[in-house]
Amino acid sequence: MKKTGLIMVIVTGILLIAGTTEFPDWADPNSPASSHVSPYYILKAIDDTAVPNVVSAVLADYRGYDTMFETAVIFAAGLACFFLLRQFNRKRAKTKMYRHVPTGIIIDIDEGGKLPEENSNFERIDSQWTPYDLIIKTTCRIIIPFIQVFALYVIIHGHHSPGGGFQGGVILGATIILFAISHDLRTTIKRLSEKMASVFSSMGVFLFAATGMLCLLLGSVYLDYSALSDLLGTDPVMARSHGILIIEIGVGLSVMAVMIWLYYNLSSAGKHNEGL
Amino acid sequence: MSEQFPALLITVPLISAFFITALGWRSAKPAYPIALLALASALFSSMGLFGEVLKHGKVSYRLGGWPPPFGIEYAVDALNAFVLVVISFVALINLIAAKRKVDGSFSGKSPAFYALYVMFVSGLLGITVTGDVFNLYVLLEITALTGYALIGMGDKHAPLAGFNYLIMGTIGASFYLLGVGYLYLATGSLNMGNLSEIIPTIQSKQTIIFAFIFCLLGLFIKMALFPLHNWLPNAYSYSPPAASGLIAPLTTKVMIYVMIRLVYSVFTPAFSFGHPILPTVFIWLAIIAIVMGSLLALAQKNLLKILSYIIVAEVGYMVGGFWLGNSDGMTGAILHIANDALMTLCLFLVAGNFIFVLKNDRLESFKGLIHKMPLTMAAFIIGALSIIGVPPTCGFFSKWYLIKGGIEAGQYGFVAALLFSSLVNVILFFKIIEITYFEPETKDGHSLHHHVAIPREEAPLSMLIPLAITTLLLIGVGLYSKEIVTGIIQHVLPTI
Amino acid sequence: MEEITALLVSRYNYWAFIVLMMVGLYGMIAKNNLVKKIIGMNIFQTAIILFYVSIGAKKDATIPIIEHGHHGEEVVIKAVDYINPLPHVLMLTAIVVSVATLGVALALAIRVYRQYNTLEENEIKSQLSEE
Amino acid sequence: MEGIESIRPLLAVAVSILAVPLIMLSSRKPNLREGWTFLAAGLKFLIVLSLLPLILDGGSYTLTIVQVLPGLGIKLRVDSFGILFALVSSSLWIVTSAYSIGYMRGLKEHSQTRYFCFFALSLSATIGVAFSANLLTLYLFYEMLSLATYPLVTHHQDAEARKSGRKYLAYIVGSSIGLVLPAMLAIYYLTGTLDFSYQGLFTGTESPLVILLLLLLMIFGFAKAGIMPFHSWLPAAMVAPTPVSALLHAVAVVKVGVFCIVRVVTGVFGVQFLQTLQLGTVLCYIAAFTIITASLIALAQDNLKARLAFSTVGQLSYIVLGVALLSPLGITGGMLHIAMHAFGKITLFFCAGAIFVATGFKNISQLNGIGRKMPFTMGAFFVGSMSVIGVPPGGGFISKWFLVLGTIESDQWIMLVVLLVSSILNAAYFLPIVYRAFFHPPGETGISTGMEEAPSFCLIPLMFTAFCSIVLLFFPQPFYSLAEQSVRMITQGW
Repeated sequence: MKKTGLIMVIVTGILLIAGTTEFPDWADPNSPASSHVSPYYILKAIDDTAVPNVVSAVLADYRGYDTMFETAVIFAAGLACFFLLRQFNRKRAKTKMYRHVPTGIIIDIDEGGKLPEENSNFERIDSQWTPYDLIIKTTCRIIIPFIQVFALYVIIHGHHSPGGGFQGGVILGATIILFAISHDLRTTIKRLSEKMASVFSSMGVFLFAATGMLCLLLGSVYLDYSALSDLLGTDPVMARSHGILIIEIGVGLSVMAVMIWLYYNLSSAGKHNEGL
Repeated sequence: MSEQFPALLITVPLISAFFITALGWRSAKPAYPIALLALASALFSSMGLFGEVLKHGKVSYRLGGWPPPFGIEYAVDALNAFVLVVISFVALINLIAAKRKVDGSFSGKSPAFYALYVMFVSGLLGITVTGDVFNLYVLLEITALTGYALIGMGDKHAPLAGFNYLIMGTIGASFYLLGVGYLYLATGSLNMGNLSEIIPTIQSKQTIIFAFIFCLLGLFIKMALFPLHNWLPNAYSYSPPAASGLIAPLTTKVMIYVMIRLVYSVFTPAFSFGHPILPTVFIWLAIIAIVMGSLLALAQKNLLKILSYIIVAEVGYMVGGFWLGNSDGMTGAILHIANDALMTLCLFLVAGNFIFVLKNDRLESFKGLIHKMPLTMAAFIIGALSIIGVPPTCGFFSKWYLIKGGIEAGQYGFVAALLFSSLVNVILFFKIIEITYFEPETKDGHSLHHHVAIPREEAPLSMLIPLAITTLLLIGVGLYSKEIVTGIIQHVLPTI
Repeated sequence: MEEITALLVSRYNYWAFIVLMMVGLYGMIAKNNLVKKIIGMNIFQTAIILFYVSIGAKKDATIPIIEHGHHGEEVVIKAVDYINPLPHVLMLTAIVVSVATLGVALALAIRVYRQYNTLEENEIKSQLSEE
Repeated sequence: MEGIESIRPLLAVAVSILAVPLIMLSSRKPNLREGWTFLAAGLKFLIVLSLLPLILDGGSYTLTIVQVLPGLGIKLRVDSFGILFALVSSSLWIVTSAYSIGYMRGLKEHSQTRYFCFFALSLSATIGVAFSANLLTLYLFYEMLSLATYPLVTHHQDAEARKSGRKYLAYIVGSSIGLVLPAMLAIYYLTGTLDFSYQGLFTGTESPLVILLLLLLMIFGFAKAGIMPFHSWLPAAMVAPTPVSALLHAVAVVKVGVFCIVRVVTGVFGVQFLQTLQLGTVLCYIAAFTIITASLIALAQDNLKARLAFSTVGQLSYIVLGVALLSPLGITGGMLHIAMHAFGKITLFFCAGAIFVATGFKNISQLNGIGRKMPFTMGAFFVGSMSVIGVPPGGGFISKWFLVLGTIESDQWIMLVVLLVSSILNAAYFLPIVYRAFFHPPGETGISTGMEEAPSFCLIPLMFTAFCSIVLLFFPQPFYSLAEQSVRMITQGW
């Protein structure tokens, strides 16, 4: 396998190198790629959509349809991992473990035994439970809100600076994952259940697709945000700008939720016990 | 309404997937009806679109209202409208038959199955309808990802098969993406119509040729053209029967459609067939695919494996027929997209019924099956005849065009390969029919037929009706081949 | 000689992506461990992303966020001043796709591990041949 | 000359397909089930008969069922040669149905419903072949017949049936897909049409080598005609129940094979075209080889049905030979032989079946003195053999007479010798059976004295066909006029 692999790699490499001989020089402003379609975006983005960040404008409007499927792809990935890995109705462990928080004593309760009320004194744990690290836990608790605010900024300010739904969504998702790493999976799931993550992720894409559908129902074509101008009470150009914001929010919601959903299922192999 | 068909076609199934997922947490029950409705509406839209195209010619739909090449365009002509109808029909029929197979499997995750199912279909529909080469890549990936998940949920070796499919599929899609990159580098455009205008004006073609090679290489991996077929047999035979009836008939066929679309609408036929070596190379690859696919099918002991290798051979039919470059060969290839989708659907539904009743697909467990499941067996025989190419089933007519195209192009190797594979198919299928027909034998080799009556044990009606519809269509489409050829395919063929 | 040097210099971005891509491809084909294959796959996809991004570069140009007057004054926009935004948009999509593929690949790898208790391909093959 | 558009040819084809569901539904009531068979058989015969007058007046019927490819449809056309064959097979179906009832019930065979269903299907395909207007339709019905007869050949579903079934399919389907299909496509590619025309489809500009290749592909591709070396499925297929052997392997299936060859030679290549290329002689030698070899092999067979099978192989090549002579008299002889041999050979198979039903004997060596026990059966056997050998009182005399005249007409003296030698061989493998049956004393095989005939459902049909064989000698109408009319059209061109 190694040898055939090497041969294939070399053959493909030679092919690729042979292919580059007629390429335009690097960073040539007059190359076809930079001179055919893209100048239009640069010159017209503000007039068409009132969005100075051309990448955002192209992403969410000119090629918004790509982006919708991109979001759908990420949603599909979350769904696929859930479908492949999630194990419901697993055999319940015979003994349940509880930890008395103030003292740190761990109690094993056999089947049929009386379970303590779950409150701040007792927490349910798994056999793989490891004690939290106080420094990490505290640091994360402090920085997570700031990261989240930054994430929201990245989403909202995507029109004017690098950023947008994907970037912001990933950062938001990362905060929750950070929380899960610094605490444990069970605690995180208690805050944001898998169901919520799944519903959020479908809602986010739905927001995107439904906005497109709304444009269609308002008499224009799919994803033509200028049709929303009456609804939003603005001129068509600003309507596009607002439309882009709406779908950026949808994308952000969806990406965040899928990241979390993926983490839940991958880190615990679908069992949703302690996991990582 | 009718001018919105291209958008509705794809978005309705897509949106339904979100509903299915969200509602799935409350109850698994609404998933199936929603999926059914979504696919029915997709079928309705594609039929409407088809009618529109036949009446008024090409339909162009600008998503977001942006004119091409700046926005993404849907460009529908008779060819994609036809393929759309095939896809949505196959998906709907298989969904009906899938109900009983899904019930009770996937341990409470059936809504996720249906959601992935409709997303897979909307991806395929999108691939077919789109007029933008990069949009095609995104849709390719959504189809692929949902496909990996559906395949990976099978028993036993399915995860490994799914994993290998994922690796190969990603290589294929990445090569396609690389090809698109080369195209973009050389032309600055991503819109198919725009590309086909620019490409003839470019003086030095080398970058375009490499773009062409990489795009096709990627597609060949995705359509499992021999020797890039390794992922296919395991992936299709280990996947859950509810999914294999969707994936097996459609994926390879849609990839062949994409190849045709790229040649017609992007690289232009004059460029593609003008190359001195490549078409001949492709025909020889196809010949090898046909011969090897047939031979490997002979060595298998499981029905699904046999069918998978037959698909490998059938891919060779279409690739070879298309690259013959004459109108008969191309007609045959395009006709075979529809015919093969139907035949494969029929046989995978049959296999699904067998597995539903017998719980496995090993040939040795098929003994006496003709008495046990006579209706399913009848469908199996008709499907088999179609694959073999016996008139008046539809398989005969596409083979007819393919062979005629081969004779016309002087590619006798291709003609011989087609005949060879037909003969191998005769052996393959009659071997199976023989096993089902001759009852279980006693030790000394005498039959028991006078004594034992084998009880009927048919599959449920919800699986038989879709099968019956498909089987009848095999003959119906065969008899109406002329209408399909003169009404649809002749309009699409380029003049070379 | 000078020509070759000039060629090498003017195209180094392409050599870089080709080398990366081959590393990834080799990993996918030749590595025994499934996770290593997945890593190879990621390198492979990243190489293509690099290729696209380098298509978008322009000499002496800045990021494609248009300078505009906040108070209505006229600003002349020239396309040469901003790099090509389209490849960036496309690659945003491609990155997302590769993340999604990664997720599904890992999920499948976990299922493979459940089935065979190993992620080494040769060990899985020997288990298969024992059957 | 376009014929009259009529639905009747389609009805003739379809009537037995329509009977299939009825037969299936009444599987629990054997009498009703056989009633349907008889009804379908009778109707089919009547429809064919109703087509006859117009054909005899020189007209024809056509019907395009569906246009499947541009310029090429599934098309029926009834002409004199087609109806000749249709008459033979549809009339003999009635007789065989009666015989089947006696045979199948007499032996308490299993799966009788399936048997009658596929029998009906086979007959549809046979008539379809007879009425095909182009090569595509012919091919369609040819394949349908191959598949419909498979369950009949393997009726016993034991190891031997499985072996024979494999051989049957391998030869028949293999040759039709591997040889006929490419030849058909090549012809379509070269000429642009597949509609039969007595002038031939070729323009004469094609290279003779290509024509020869196509001709050989066609001749061997229609393996049902049993031309050596594609004959060995026929003896193998004799594991089938005797009525199947009788109708299908003496009449329908094998005659479809030769019918196809005759059709292709006259309707696709054209007699005059082949004459100018002098390709007839090649065919003659192929046929002659089969005739002599098959007769010699038949001599060595002890199993009665196997001997009949090899006799059939030889006799089929008579028909091919007749056409290959490319002379009017020879073609007349060949066409007539389709009818004459059918009546003769079916009688012989019926007799073999009757003997099996009554005594369980399959081998010739067991038949000592059986003539005393089954005088009617063996009498009919005698008549049948006479017909096949080609001496009066058998009707085979007429066809053989024309064949001999044909060899003289086309100066093929070697073929004349072949015909005569093979007649002697025919006599040599049939007459000893008759002699053994009537004049050998019953040996230790334990045949009791006294009459013990097969059931009357078996006996009456075989008496009837034997009677027909004799009658045909004196009144060869309408077969003779049909054959003559065909030949007239062939020689004049259509």
